[in-house]
Amino acid sequence: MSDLEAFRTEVRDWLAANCPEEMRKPVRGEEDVFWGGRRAVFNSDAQKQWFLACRDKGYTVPDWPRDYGGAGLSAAQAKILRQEMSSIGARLPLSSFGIWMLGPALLKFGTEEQKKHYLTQIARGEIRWCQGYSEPGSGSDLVSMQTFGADEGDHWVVNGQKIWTSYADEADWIFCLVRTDKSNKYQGITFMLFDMETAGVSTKPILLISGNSPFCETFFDDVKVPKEQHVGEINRGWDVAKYLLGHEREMISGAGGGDRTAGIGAVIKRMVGEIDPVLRAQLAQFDVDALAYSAMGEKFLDEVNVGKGHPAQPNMMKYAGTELNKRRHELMMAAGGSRALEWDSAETGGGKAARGWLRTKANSIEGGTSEVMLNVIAKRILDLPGA
Amino acid sequence: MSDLEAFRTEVRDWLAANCPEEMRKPVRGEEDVFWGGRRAVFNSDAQKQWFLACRDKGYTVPDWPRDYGGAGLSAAQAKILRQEMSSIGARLPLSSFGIWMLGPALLKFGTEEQKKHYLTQIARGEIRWCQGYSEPGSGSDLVSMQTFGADEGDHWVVNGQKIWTSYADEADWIFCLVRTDKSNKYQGITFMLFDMETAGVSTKPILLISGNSPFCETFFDDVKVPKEQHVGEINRGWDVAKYLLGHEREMISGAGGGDRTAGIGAVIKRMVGEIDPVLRAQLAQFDVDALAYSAMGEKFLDEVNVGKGHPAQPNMMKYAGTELNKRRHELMMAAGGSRALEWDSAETGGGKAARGWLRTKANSIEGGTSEVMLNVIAKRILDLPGA
Amino acid sequence: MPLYHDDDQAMLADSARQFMADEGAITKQLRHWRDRDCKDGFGHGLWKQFAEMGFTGMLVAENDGGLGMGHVEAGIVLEEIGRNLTPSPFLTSSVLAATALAHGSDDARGRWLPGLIAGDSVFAVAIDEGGKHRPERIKTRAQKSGNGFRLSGQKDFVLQGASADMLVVAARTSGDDNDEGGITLFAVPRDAANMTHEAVRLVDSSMATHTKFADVELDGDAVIGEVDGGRAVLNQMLMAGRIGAAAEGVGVASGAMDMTVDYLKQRKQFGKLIGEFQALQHRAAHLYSEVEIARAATIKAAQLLDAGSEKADLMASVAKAKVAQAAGLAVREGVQMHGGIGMTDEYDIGLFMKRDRALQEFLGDQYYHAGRVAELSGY
Amino acid sequence: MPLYHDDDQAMLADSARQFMADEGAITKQLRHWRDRDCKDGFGHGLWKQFAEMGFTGMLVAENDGGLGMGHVEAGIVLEEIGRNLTPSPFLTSSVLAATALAHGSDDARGRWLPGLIAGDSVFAVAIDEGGKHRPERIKTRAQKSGNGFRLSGQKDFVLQGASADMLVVAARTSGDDNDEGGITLFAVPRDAANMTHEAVRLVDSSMATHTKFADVELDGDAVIGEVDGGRAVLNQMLMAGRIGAAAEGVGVASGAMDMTVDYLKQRKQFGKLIGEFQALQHRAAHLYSEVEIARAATIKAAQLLDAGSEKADLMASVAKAKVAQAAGLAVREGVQMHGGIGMTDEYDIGLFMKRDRALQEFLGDQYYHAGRVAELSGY
Repeated sequence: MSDLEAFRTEVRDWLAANCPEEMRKPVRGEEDVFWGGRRAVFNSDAQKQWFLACRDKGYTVPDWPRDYGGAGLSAAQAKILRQEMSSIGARLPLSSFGIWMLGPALLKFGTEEQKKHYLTQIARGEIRWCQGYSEPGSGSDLVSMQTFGADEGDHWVVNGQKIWTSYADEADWIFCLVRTDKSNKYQGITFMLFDMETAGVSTKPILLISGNSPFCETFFDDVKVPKEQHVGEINRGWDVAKYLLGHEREMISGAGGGDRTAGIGAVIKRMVGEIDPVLRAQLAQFDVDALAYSAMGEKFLDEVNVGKGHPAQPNMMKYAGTELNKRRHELMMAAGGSRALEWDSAETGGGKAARGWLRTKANSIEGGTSEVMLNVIAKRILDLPGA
Repeated sequence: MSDLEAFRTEVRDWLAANCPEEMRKPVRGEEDVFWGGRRAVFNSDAQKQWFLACRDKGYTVPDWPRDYGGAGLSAAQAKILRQEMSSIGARLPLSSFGIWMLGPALLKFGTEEQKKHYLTQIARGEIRWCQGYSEPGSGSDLVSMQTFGADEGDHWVVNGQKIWTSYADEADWIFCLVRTDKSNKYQGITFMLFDMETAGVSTKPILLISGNSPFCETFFDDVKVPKEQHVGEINRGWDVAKYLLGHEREMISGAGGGDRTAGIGAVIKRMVGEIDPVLRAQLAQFDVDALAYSAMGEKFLDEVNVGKGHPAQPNMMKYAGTELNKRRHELMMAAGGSRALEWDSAETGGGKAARGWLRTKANSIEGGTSEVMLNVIAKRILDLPGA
Repeated sequence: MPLYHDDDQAMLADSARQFMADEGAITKQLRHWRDRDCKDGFGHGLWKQFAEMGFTGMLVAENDGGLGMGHVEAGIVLEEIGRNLTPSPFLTSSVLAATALAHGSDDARGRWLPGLIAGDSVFAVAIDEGGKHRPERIKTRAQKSGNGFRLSGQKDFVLQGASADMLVVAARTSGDDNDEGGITLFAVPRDAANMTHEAVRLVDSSMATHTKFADVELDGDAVIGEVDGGRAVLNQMLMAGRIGAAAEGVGVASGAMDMTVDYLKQRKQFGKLIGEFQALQHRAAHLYSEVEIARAATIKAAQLLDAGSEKADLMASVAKAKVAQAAGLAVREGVQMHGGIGMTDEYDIGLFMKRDRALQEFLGDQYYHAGRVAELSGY
Repeated sequence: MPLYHDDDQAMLADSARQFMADEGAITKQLRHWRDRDCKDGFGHGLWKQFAEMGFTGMLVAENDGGLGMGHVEAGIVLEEIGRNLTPSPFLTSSVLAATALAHGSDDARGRWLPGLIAGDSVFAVAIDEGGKHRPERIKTRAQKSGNGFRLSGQKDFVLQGASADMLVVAARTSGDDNDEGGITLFAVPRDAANMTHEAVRLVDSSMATHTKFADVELDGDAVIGEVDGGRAVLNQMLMAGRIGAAAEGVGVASGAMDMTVDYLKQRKQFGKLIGEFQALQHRAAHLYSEVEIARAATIKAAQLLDAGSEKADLMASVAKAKVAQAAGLAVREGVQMHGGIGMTDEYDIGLFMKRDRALQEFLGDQYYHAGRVAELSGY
């Protein structure tokens, strides 16, 4: 324990010295999030300073090995870092699908060469990744995937279309599921990596009900992908994808949970001053659920760190976390009243409350719908028949 | 309208003259309900007086024809009678599965002779009926019914077992589904009527979690049933049963609805004085639902009276009404606190609150489970595929 | 009166349904004006058509040139408005302001009602102060000044405030902020000096204003009803408006539900129509049940209001709260069951979600009204 | 500390699970004593076995002859108690009274703790007055009288009141009913004069009393902790008791859920196992999620209490409220999914429903604790 306590002191000192005051304030919106990549632009000096400090310390990916740009922290150390960052409200230095999704898959399935190359790029925020899974007409049903890579010897030629690719228009590379064997419906899919600047790749943003366009349609028209750019075995991409989906679910469930899932009643009280008694009761019951879920998030991460817990548990976290987050925003809209309805007024930061509320409605759809999560829990955890 | 207003005045006068004060107080429990039958005992002079007055006026079954013991009221007149009885809190003069279930089926499917005979007995409270539908192992799934009536020329010989027969141990006659053709799984069932005193009929009460035994197992051992004692066509009993189930659902939904579904918040306030703010909010939201459901009950009956409304609407009423009633009792238990937990103390009338609460849990199981109701709504009202 | 539509009402429902589906359709009205960033949030041409249909003056007394119909009838039109998300000033003008003006002087009625009936005028009501509906507390003040009044204060969530020819303003002429009495209603014409509108577009593309009154001078004849005696008329307006908003909400809920049930019958996943999945079937069936019950509560409330029953106030809150629950469920289930495409601007289901949110908030949300049910019930 | 069981805790969980499944099983304990109309509602033999297992004194300090374990460990035992509906005085004696006695004098600890540890003594706590848990208001009064006190008032929902060797009574020694201060805790022995118990059987077959104190004379050494300073100890007891009740509730929820999921895999309807119906699958999966979250909240609360964190109080209310929700859902879904047989006394699922109801109520229901979360959060 004293080693860990020494580590805690070290972390505290390091944070005190390296995390700028500005980076300790709550994120106000997408503009405060740093995603890295070739076209990355810092929106403040503080953001840049904080990112560089973390990058150099390996704290963009604290528990990855040092060889791949991480800090090589143990599970216990990583938890301490998380706790200390949370206690000063430190922002994430780098948000990245590379860290949350591709990275864990590469750590498990990648060759040594791939790890060195791609993981280091990810850790250093050099390449921004997007994910190509869903296709039009095959929302939750990945088995019906049509995008095809024709085998041309040392490369594939990929044709097809993906949908719901988050930030495809801002990403540098894509990790993508491509059918490489039409004779096998459930297998025959390969997990490929390629540059979004490859000839034949184009993207088109999808306008959402929130008025924003975080997702794209992505088109592949005779896209050449070298054979070495696949992860795991050829025609066994489904194993990689499933593993990765688990991590995506952890990440999305984090959106409604983690240490940030404090109660909202107190925040709303400060914001609006007076709360209707029936609404207050709703907030109180929400806070019960949110604080309980927060404990679950901690328990879940603790168990993940030591390999305990059911392997399908991320599905439960994703389900509960996203449903909670939707409810949180419903209540925030109710508390905000008519002011929160405003769509583009300056006073509301251009309709931040309303747009944020609408955005949360996708939480229980993207990365596997709530219905799919419940199916998985029923089948894999409860072992119900025919599920 | 003036005819109806004249009728309203007449009803008011009649009620003033004939409904004893004691019969205007809320029913406190099973002992205040009069079920009629051969072994009927009145528990007060007032109960007797009220029953006889209604019986003689045809008000036990106001909208049945006068020839069968009713008062021959029109739909509009029947509604006025209901409203006026409700406004003084008049108790039902006669509770009867004959009125709620068998009667409507006989009115539709019975021969003239059957109507005259059985309906008049029902209207006058002379015969108490029970229902034999469910069998062990075939809860919601009536198709798998096993009780068999062997054709012996002028009579059947019935063998088998029924379960969940309400008050079978107190009933005089039973209306019962019996398989008469084993070759046809979905048809081949006949709707029979017979005396519970027939040789070979025996009953055994089922002890429930409420500590009461309103239901029985009922056994048939070579029971002789004359051929004329069936309703509808032989082997077409399912049509009668389905029609009757609709009426049963109306009745059960009435348990959570009808004019009696006033709010509970005010009652609880008078009872306990002080209400916790979060519980108050729950009661308020319950009252919203209860008062809205009460309007739905009125609309439903108005529509039934003129043949409007979807034929599967009773399923919706049954579903919503029984779920509401369960919630009502959950809230009453919460409001009552530790006092309401008492199981046999004199102060709680022998655990009336707790036993009543447990009893309501059967509401969404008996007469078709909530799940079956939702299936029916999905299929017959929403026309969803494969439902 | 039975709780279903009589023959006349059924005819009205048919023609309103046909008219709104044709002329008030989403592409023709809501998307049309929204995509053009229309400053009114609705089309004046449609408003004239409303007049031709006889909708604008349906609640106005026959003596005043209207049709003298009741709130059940207004609810029939509003349900169709809701089903088609038709943007119009019907609720604020023909329900709320018309209810107020029914208590106005001969002069006031003569001045304002003909324009309403003809579909030439648009009215707004200025009741709320702050983000939440709390009409029990009114701070905006009108002080006696010569023969008239000087009005000061701010009103929020004034739907159609900037495009209205006249605003019905609830102001305090005596007493303290939270007093029951001391309220007076004023008909404030659009050209009143010292009245400024900050117009904001809302999530459902409708327009509202934060309206400031900085010593707005009003003649004595701007008063609707009695000086200091406006609370009763205000309560009458609130009942009418809440029941009207509930009726519109029933339409929004029904429209969202129908669109979703249709989708369940078309969309395939895992080789099956998604409507075959029992989990979705049960949720859809539960939703149906909630929407039916909400509609019954709304019709009942409208009947009670038309009958002048003292129970109308309680039932108005029941209806508003129940509809908010049911419609909220309808749009949430609608978007979720549509999956990804439900999140896109291209599909209409999201528009139902947006409209529902604004309508929920108007004249009190479900929490406010549940609380009111408790208070009116004495607990 | 990680939020899962360390090796020692996992060992304890294994042995508690085995022991309770064998010795504390429903047929062997709950049904056995219930069907014999047992006046204590539990078996003293089992209580002795609890002592042999080291459970009775697990929270008692090692200096006092106990095991000096924490509330995480007590929660492990309580979860197994809950899972088997094992009737015992563990929660009132080994958790609540033991927490109070930890603040007692050497004499008090010496007098009472050995009997507890040996499984010879049973303790009750008398906190509630009236039907609902409202420990903020204490009316029962103890007046100075010579060297001691005279106790007057009534306590309700005193679990095991009639069979207890000693009752920990929270009484007011100064101030007004609603004052925070002025509370004193007393250890009242069973043979105290002028104390009368009205014993009532509860829905879950446990026994409680309405206990009246009519000038009960107490020595000065009956005081636990400081005179007028009992609130802090009472709060400590409440946290321990609430978290303990939550842990037991997690067991009740898990037991009901497991039994129901098993049933879904056995029962056929319409030619299919009912567990194949997706609507039931989704409801079962949701239930699983709720129960898991409730368990995490409970372990977290216990850890915070063991660590002496000031957040323990908030988290105790979170856990109590969350477990009440989850367990309530588990037993309601359990009975409904069992269908008709779930309503019969013959099947155990109804016993879970009954136990849950009593446990929900003990030391504050979900509404009380949700309200408390709001208050502690400052709104």
